[in-house]
Amino acid sequence: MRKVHKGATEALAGLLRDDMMIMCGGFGLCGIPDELIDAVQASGVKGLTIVSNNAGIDGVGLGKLLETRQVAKMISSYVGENKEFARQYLGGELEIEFNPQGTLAERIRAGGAGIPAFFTKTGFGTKVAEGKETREFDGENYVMERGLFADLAIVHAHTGDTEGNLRYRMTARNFNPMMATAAKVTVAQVEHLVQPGEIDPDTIHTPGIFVKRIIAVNTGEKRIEQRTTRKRGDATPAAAAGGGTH
Amino acid sequence: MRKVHKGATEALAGLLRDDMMIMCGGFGLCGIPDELIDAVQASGVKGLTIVSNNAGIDGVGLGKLLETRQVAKMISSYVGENKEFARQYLGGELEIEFNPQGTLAERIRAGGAGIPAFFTKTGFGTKVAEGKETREFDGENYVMERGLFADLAIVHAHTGDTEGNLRYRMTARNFNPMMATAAKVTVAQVEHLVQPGEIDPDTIHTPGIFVKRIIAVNTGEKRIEQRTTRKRGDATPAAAAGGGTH
Amino acid sequence: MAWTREQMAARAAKELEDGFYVNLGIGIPTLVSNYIPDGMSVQLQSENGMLGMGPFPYEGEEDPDLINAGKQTITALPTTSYFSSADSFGMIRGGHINLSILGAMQVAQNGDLANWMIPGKMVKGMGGAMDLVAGVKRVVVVMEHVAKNKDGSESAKLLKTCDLPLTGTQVVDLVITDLGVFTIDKKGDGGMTLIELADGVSEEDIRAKTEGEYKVGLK
Amino acid sequence: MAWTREQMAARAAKELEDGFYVNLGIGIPTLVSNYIPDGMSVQLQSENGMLGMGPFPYEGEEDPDLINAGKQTITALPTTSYFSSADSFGMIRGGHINLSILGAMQVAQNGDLANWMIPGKMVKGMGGAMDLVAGVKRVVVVMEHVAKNKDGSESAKLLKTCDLPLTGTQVVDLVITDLGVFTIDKKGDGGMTLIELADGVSEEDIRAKTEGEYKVGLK
Repeated sequence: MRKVHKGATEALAGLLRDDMMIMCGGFGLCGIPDELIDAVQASGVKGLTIVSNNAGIDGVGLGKLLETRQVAKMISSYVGENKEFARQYLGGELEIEFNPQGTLAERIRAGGAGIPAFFTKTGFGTKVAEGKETREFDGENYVMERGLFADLAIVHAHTGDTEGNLRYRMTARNFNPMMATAAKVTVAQVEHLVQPGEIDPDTIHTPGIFVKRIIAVNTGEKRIEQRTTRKRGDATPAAAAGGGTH
Repeated sequence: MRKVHKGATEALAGLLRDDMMIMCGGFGLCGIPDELIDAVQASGVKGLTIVSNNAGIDGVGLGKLLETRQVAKMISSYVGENKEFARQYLGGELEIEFNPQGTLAERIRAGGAGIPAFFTKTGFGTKVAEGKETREFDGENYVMERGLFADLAIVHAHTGDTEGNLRYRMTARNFNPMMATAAKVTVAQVEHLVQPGEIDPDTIHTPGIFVKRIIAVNTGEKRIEQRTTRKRGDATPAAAAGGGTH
Repeated sequence: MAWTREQMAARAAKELEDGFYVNLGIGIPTLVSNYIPDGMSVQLQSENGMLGMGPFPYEGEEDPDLINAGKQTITALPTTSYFSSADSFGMIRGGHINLSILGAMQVAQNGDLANWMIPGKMVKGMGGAMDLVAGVKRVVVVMEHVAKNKDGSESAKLLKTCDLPLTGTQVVDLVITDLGVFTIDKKGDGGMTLIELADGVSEEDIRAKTEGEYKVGLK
Repeated sequence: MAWTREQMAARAAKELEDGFYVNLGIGIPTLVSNYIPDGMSVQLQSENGMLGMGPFPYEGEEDPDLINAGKQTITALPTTSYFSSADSFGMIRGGHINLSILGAMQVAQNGDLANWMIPGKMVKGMGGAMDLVAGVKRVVVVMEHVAKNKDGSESAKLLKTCDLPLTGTQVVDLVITDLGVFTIDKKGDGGMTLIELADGVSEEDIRAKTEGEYKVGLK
């Protein structure tokens, strides 16, 4: 039970300072640690470097930290759909380092797994490779990318036990598992806090060793960024919905 | 259902040839694809390079392929407890490339994930680093290791569906998930073959994309390498059993 | 005359094969899922961490935890599996996805692709596009043959060399436009070849709107 | 007089702290689990893919799918999680395990460790030992102070330089032998320091059986 905290503010106590690097799980608004983001906002820390695939939308998720100018730099793969972000970025107030989404995911995974650098085909011959070492292996060209390790990771899971074991739900998993491994301290918010043994140990996505503090959150209604539906009785429902590269 | 085959021989039909590289899941005798190994033995292919953490024991698991001299080289981390192995190795009939266990696991994971090379602290300054590139990152020394990708991977899972989605059980997971990703063709044997949808999609360890062929096996009694027990009513049962580095 | 968006999607669907695992980009590529032939098993990957993507949900059945890479609500299928972003891009980078169909701003005759930024405009990021084009076995671009500029003029999109920042070098295998279909020998020196004409389109129509060099090998 | 195996294990257990995640090697390190103080939460990792390792099973309750890294049948606990070998060694290499307690053939005064091969003898492999010593935050060696040779003579195991092939360079933080306890400043130039004597052992006894140089800083 030592890992369990009462709320987001208490769970982050002593962990926040200006100019730190924070990893923040989620893809779009799916699987974001919203209450922990709120607590970071309330703390007033600034000059943050945020590692997150996206930057939230105006007034939601990381969009909140942007509104209060607490972010100095984002390391992300896609930051569309956010006017405040665009304003600060175009005004030179905010630095952004774009990483291809898979490179970002792998850099985080590498950071957590003690791998300081690895090679990937992704981005060879593009702006992403500028200033980076490139190398040929077996006739193919690769770029060297570095592992990422943060001061703090904040993640969201569906279920967690008091030992810190976590299980994610559907596509809300996304960046959360790697980020949980790639920071000095990881704080998790979970929708369902249970006792050890209640999660089938074969189905735990993040072993408790990675989670230092955990809180239960009251999810209420989760936000949906793009509500897309089909009508009942559609003659030819799409075989599948479209993807994207965001 | 196109992935489902009737038995191990049929599942390996057309996939075996002399001098190929085969990855074989399992740790000790735990989670080994025994029926598929038997079918490789029966096929008579030889000159094999086998990537497997261990080499089985005499007459069990990969020990069978050693008895019939079908293996030219092993890439492993620990090969104790196998007299036939020792005999062939000391007699110069068998080549062995020892990899630290974590390096072996990561090389396989890298091969499956399109990463041709990565850096690790493991083995720096030891025989393992001889002939390999070393490099300093942030004041620490690392060795460059290459990804591994085989012609064929044979793996064992507890449950699989006809789409090839797999779930492993307890420590029988071990090397199986990475190996399933790191070969041109992966063939899985499963104890329970079910229909798509019967495995909770949040708990699938190996997505079906990695599995080309699948068979149901009749496990019968699985072998135990080191049967260790405690007596009921032990005054002070060990808080936990010992580990090891095999 | 030229192909409609639907016709382009239908043409792209001919690149599908039974048992394929496919990643579809946003826009026209999304429509390809409507043209998967009956009886053909094709599993769609969504790079945010899902294989076996189902159709949009019925109204009222949207699940905030179940979205695709375009952040749209979707549904699961019996074949579905979920995984992390690292595992998803391991799958992509490792060459396990058979086919990626995506849009483009420009394609060069050597297979270079540009689809993520226009200098001087707000850059939103490349998302997973660079990983997809570098990692997926076969890359099919579906796009309008020319770009329409604000002043009403047209700019070629099939070029000798892309002038926009690249998403990937030598990555495109096939280009489907509203006017026709081109193959590209991306790893060799075979260049670009026009293999099909859209309904009512002549080779001269295409020649006038294509800056890149190509051979003609109509099927 | 000297410490027994049980006493050495009990001494090693003093290195445990509440909330620690620990990997124990085979032999004496295994016994350390018997000395975890009541009320202290310590989770044991088994590098074949398990956190929260429980005791040996009761007779008749062995499960072939549940073994430790020594291939012994074990049991699970309510805290248990299972994972792949890649994830297990990611955990180890990434520095997430607080403490590794393992045996050694030789330790040098700079923290070099040798415990996996003897030239001329059948080499069984390093297993996970190289990963553990390189990756775990703190490495404690528990071993006999000297090796007993077949002819009855003794060889020092705490050396200026290891002559056996190394498992890791500058990796050992603490050495517990049957005669005493030494700290090693593995990343700095503080060298090796004798900090404790076993019951009935004198500093002279240790001096006679130690080849490596050390300072004396008895607590």
